[in-house]
Amino acid sequence: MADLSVKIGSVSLKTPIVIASGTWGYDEELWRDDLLGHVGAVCSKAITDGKKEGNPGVRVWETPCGLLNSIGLQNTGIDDFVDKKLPELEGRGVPIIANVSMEDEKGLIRMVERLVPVSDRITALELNVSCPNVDHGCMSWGVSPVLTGQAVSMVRSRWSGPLWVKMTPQAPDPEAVGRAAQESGADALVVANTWLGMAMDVKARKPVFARKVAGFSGPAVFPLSLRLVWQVAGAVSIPIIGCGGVSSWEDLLSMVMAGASAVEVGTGLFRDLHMPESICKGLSRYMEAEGVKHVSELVGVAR
Amino acid sequence: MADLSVKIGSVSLKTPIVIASGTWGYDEELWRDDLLGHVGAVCSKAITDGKKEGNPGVRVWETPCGLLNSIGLQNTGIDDFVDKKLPELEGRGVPIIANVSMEDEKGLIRMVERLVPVSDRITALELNVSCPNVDHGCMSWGVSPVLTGQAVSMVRSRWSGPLWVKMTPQAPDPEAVGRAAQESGADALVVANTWLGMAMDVKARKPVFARKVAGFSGPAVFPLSLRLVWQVAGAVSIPIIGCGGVSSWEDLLSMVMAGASAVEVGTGLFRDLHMPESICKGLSRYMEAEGVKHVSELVGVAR
Amino acid sequence: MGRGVDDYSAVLTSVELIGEDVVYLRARCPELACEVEPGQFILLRDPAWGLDPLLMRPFAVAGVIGDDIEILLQVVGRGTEMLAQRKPGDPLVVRGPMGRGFSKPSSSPVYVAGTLGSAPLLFARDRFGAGRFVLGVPNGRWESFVLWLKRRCPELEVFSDDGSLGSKGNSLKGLSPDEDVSVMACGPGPMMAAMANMGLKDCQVSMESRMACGIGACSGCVIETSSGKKRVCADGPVFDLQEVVWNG
Amino acid sequence: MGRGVDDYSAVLTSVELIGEDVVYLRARCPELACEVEPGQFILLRDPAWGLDPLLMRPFAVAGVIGDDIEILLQVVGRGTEMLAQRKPGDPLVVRGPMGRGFSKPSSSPVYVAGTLGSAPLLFARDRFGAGRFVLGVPNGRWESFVLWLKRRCPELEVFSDDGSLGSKGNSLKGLSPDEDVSVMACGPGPMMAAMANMGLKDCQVSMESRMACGIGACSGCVIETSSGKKRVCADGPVFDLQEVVWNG
Ligand SMILES: Cc1cc2nc3c(=O)[nH]c(=O)nc-3n(C[C@H](O)[C@H](O)[C@H](O)COP(=O)(O)OP(=O)(O)OC[C@H]3O[C@@H](n4cnc5c(N)ncnc54)[C@H](O)[C@@H]3O)c2cc1C
Ligand SMILES: Cc1cc2nc3c(=O)[nH]c(=O)nc-3n(C[C@H](O)[C@H](O)[C@H](O)COP(=O)(O)OP(=O)(O)OC[C@H]3O[C@@H](n4cnc5c(N)ncnc54)[C@H](O)[C@@H]3O)c2cc1C
Ligand SMILES: Cc1cc2nc3c(=O)[nH]c(=O)nc-3n(C[C@H](O)[C@H](O)[C@H](O)COP(=O)(O)O)c2cc1C
Ligand SMILES: Cc1cc2nc3c(=O)[nH]c(=O)nc-3n(C[C@H](O)[C@H](O)[C@H](O)COP(=O)(O)O)c2cc1C
Ligand code: FES
Ligand code: FES
Repeated sequence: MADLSVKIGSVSLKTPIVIASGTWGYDEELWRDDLLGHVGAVCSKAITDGKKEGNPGVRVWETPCGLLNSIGLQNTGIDDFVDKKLPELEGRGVPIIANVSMEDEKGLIRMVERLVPVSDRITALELNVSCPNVDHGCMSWGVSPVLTGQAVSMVRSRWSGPLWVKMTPQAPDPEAVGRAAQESGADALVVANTWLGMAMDVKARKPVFARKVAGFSGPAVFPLSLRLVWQVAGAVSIPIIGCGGVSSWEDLLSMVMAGASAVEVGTGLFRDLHMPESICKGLSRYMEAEGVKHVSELVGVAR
Repeated sequence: MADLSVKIGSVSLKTPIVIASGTWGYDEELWRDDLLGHVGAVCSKAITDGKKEGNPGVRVWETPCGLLNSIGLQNTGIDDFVDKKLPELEGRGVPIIANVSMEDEKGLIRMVERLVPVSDRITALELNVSCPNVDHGCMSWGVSPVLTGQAVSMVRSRWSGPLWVKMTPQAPDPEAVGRAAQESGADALVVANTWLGMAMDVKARKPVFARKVAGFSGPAVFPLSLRLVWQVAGAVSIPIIGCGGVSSWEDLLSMVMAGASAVEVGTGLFRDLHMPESICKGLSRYMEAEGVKHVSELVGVAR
Repeated sequence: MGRGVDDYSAVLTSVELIGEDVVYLRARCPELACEVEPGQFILLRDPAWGLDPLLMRPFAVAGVIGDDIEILLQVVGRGTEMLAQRKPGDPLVVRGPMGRGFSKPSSSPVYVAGTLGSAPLLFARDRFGAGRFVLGVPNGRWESFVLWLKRRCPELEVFSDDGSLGSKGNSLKGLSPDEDVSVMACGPGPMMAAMANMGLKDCQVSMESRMACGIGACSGCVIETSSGKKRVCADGPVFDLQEVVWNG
Repeated sequence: MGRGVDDYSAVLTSVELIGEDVVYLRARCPELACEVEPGQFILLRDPAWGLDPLLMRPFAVAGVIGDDIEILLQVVGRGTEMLAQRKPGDPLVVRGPMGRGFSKPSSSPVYVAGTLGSAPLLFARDRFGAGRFVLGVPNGRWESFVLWLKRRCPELEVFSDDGSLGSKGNSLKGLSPDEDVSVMACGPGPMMAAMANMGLKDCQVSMESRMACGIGACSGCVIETSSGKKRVCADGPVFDLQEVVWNG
C-alpha cells in the first residue's frame, strides 16, 4: 500500500478519509480496526451546549442516489461529551474531530471553554455553522460571511488547536464565506455540509419531514460538492476538506485534484461499511501506477 | 384514462408534462404520436439571436443518477427558427414553447420582434435567463431579481402572448427573482433550469468540461428542485412549472402538491422514451383511485 | 448476543414464492448464520445494483439452517421488488447480525404476529420452543402464506379481519394480562399499541422504522420510549412493550 | 434506412466470452432485427438497474440472426461490466435502430477495423459481401478474440502493434488511395485520422462519441465536420472520411 498520509495544516492523518459528523456512532462495536483501519479521523456527531432530542417524525428518506435527513442535532450535550464520550473514545486509536454546532454566542463560548482543558484529546475542532435541520442558529450563521467571521473569531480567541470550519452550500457567496473564515483564523475549511432538499409523501399529501426541508447528501450531490470545492479552493489559501457524495477513489481524487487535501465521507458508508478500505486500495493502486509518492502532490493539479 | 388536462394561465395542455428545452430534437422521426402522445407541449432548444456553435470538447457526462451537460446553446438562431423550424413543426400536432435565451438586450428585443408575427404558432414564450453553460449573459441575468425584472419587462412590453420565465437555481434569493418576474409581467415561472455541477477527468488530471462547470440535471437533483418549487410557490401567485429530475408519476405529484401546475421533463427521457406515457398512466390510476377529477385539485395541497 | 456490524458476501440458495407478493429467501452466509439470534435483523443489498437504490433494506432473520439464513420478504416498493426477482446462485451483500433480539422468555412463550411479523417469531420459536403462535392477516389473499406458515408451525392460530381465513376478528382476543406467559410480538403499530393498552406485563415487541445505516450511526430510526428517543437498529429492534411510547 | 427511435424489451439469448473482457451478446428483438442496417447502432440498458447507471449505452449491431441481433461488447467501465454479467433469459431494454449506417459500396468493399471496430463491419460484410477484412489489435492478449473473428470471417488479415498476432505493424500499410475500392472503417481516432491523411477517396468511417440521448435530441455527441458540428447519433455514426475534421 502506498503512503496515503496527509497533512491538513498541523494535523497529520494516516489516510485522507475522515468520517463526517453525524454518520458514525459512539457504540464500541463500531470502532473495530477492520472498520476504521483505513480512516484518518472520525468527526463526532454535532455537539450542542445543552442536550437535544432532535426532530420528530420521519428522519431519513432515500432519493435517487441520495439521502435526505432531518436528525436535528440530536446529541447529549457538551458536558456529556467531555465527561463521558471522550473518555470512552480514548484508547480506541482513532483521532477525534469535535463537531461543535453553533446555536448562539453564549453556548458556543461555553462549549469551547469546556473543550480547552481536553484539547490534547481532540485532533481538531470542527465549527459547524451549516446544519440545515434546526430552526434557529447554525446554518443562518454559515450563509453569511460576516456572521461566519464572527463565529470563527469567537472560537479562535479561545481555542489554540486546529480549527476547521464546516461551510454550508446554501451560502449565496461561498467564496466570501471561505475568505471570512480564513481571515478570522480558520485552519481549514470543510466544503461542505448537506444541501437543502425536500421530499413529498404523496399518499399523505404532505411533506415527508416535519420541518419540510431536510439535508441532502450522498452520491447524487457529488457534482455539486466538487464544483463548490473548486470554487472555494480558488478563493482561499488554507487547506480544504471536500465533503458531499464521495463514494469511490475516483471521487476522492477528483476532490483532491480540484484542491482538497482530504475528504469527509458519510452517506456512502451506510451503503458499504468497507468503503474507506476500497477507496484506499484504489487510491494506492493509482498512486503506484502513476508514480505518485504523496497525496499532497495531487492537491489542486487540475487547476 | 382520467382527464389529465391542465391550464397554466391561459394556456391549456392535454397533460401536465412538457418536454424541457434542449432535450428534444427537430428531426421528424422524433414527433411520432407514440412518442409524444402523452406530452402536453415541447419546448424548443434555446434560441439565440445569432447562430451558435455551442461548446467544444466533452458535452455530456453521466453522474450517479444525474447528467452534466455543457452544450452551450448550440442552435441555428432566431431567423432559422422562424423561417425554417417553425414551418416544419407545424402540423406535427404538438404545442410549441419557444425557449428564448437572453444574451443581451438588443438580441432579446430582436428575437421577440421576430416571434411576434408568428405568435399564433407559439403556445408560449419561455424566457431563458438561466443557462449556466455560456460565459456572458443568460444565467447572469437570472441570478438577479433586478436584471430578471428588466429582461421580463423588455419582453412583456412587446409580447402579448403567454410568457414563462425559466429561473436558475443558482439565484441566491429565488423568491425575490420569482416575485420580480411576476411583477414585471410573467405569466408563469419554470422552476428551474440546471444546477451548477462539475466533473473531473482523473486520468487527464483536469476538469471534464472545457468551461469547467456544467449544468446538472436528472433524478439526482429532484430533491433540490422540489424544495425550490416549494419555496418559490410560497412567494408568488402566478402558476409554476416544476422542472428538474422528474422521472415518475410520484415525482410529478410531489411537484404538483408542492404548488406546481405542470412539470417539464428532460433527462429522464434519455433513459426511457416512454416516460411521459408511464407518468400519465400512473397519474391516471392515482386520480381514479383517489377520486380526483382534475390535476388542478391537487396543486399546492401539501402546503 | 452481539451486534456483528459488518458487510458480508452471501449467495442466494433458495427463492420461493410463498404468498401473494411474499417471497422466501435463503442465503448462504456462514459468518452470520453462526452468530445471529432471534429478533436480530440483517440488511440486504444487491451488488448488481448501481448506486440506486442507495441504501440497504432491513429484514428480520426468520431462521437458520446450517450455513444459511432464512428471510421472508414482502414486496412493497422498488427495493423489495428488485430483491424478489433474484435467483438462486445470485450474490447478495448482507450486513449483520444487527440489533438486540428477544431475551429468553421467563415463562411459557406466546408468539403474536401480524402478517410478515411472523418472520422473527419463527426464529424465536425455533430457539425458545413452540407455544401458542397467533397470526393475524387482513383477508383471504394471505391463504398461501398461511398454508406455508402452517407447515412450518402446525400449532398456528389464524385470525383474519374479514373472516375468510381462520377465525374472524382480532388476533389479540385470546390474550390476557393475567396469564403467566412471555409474549413476543411483531406486527403493525396499531396491533402492538392495542397490546400495550391491554396491559400485558411480560411482552417483548419487535419494532420497525425507516433506516439509513442500520448500525446505530445516524440516529435516523429512533422511536419514542419512556427513557427518550431510542434507535430501533441498535437499541432494538426488540423493546419492552411498556417501554415504547405508542403515540410518540 | 430509417431511424426507429423507440425503446423495446428484448431477451438475451446468448452470452459468450470471446476474448479478454470481450463478450458476444445475442438478444431477441424482432422489431429491431427486421429493420436494422449495417453501421446503425442500438442503446442498451438493464431493466434490473435502478436509476443508476442512468443512461443507456451505445453499441454497434454486429449482425442479425433471425429475430436476434448480435453485439460485441468490451468491458471498459461500470455499465459494460454490469451488462457483461447478464445471462441468457435476462431482459434488456433496447433503443434503436439508431443513426445512419453504411451506404452500399460502389466498388469492391474493404473493411478496416481496430479491435471492437470490427463489430459494425461484420454486419456490413454480411450484407455487402466479403472483401479484404483488415484487423488491427495492440498485442497478444487479443488472441482469443482474433480466433473467434477468424471463424466468422476466414479472410481476416491480422496486424498487431507488437507483432505477437498476425503481421507486426500498421494495419493500414496495405491500403492505397489509388485502388478502386470502397473502404469501410471503424476503430480508434488515430487510426482513422491516419486514413484521412492517406487521402483515401471512397471511405466511410463509423465514429464514436459520448452520448446522452442517442436519438439526436441533446446535441451531446457532436463531432467537428467540414460542414459544422454534427451529431454522431443522428447524422452519423457513419460519416465520409473526408468530411470529418480530425483535430476538431
Ligand atoms: C428491523 C426491521 C425488520 C424488518 N423485517 C422485515 C421482514 O422480515 N420482512 C419484510 O418483508 N419486511 C421487513 N421489514 C420492512 C422492510 O425493511 C421494508 O419493507 C423495505 O425496506 C421496503 O423497501 P422498498 O425499497 O421495497 O420500499 P420503498 O418504500 O421503495 O423504500 C424506500 C425507503 O424506505 C425504507 N422503508 C420503507 N418501508 C420501510 C419499513 N417498513 N421499515 C423500514 N424501512 C422502510 C427503505 O429501506 C428505503 O430506504 C423490516 C423492517 C425493519 C426496520
Ligand atoms: C455509435 C457507437 C457504437 C459503439 N459500438 C460499440 C461496440 O460495438 N462494442 C463496444 O464494446 N463498445 C461500443 N461503443 C462504446 C461503448 O458505448 C462504451 O464503451 C460504453 O458506453 C462504455 O460504458 P461504461 O459504462 O462501461 O463506461 P463508463 O466510462 O463507466 O461510462 C460512463 C459514460 O461514458 C459513456 N462512454 C464511455 N465511453 C464511451 C465511448 N467510447 N463512446 C460513447 N460513450 C462512452 C457512457 O455511455 C456513459 O455515459 C460504441 C459507442 C458508440 C458511440
Ligand atoms: C444522518 C446524517 C446526520 C448528519 N449529522 C450531521 C451533524 O450532526 N453535523 C454536521 O456537521 N453534519 C452532519 N451531517 C452532514 C455530514 O457530516 C456530511 O457533511 C454530509 O452528509 C455530506 O457528506 P456525504 O454525502 O458523504 O454524506 C449529517 C449527515 C447525515 C446523512
Ligand atoms: C442536454 C441538455 C440541454 C439543455 N439545453 C437547454 C436549453 O437549451 N435551454 C434551457 O432553457 N434549458 C436547457 N436544458 C435544461 C433542461 O431544459 C431542464 O431545465 C433541466 O435539464 C432539468 O430538467 P431534467 O432534470 O428533467 O432534465 C438542457 C438540459 C440538458 C440535459
Ligand atoms: S438506522 Fe442509522 S441509527 Fe438506526
Ligand atoms: S446523444 Fe443526444 S444528440 Fe446524440
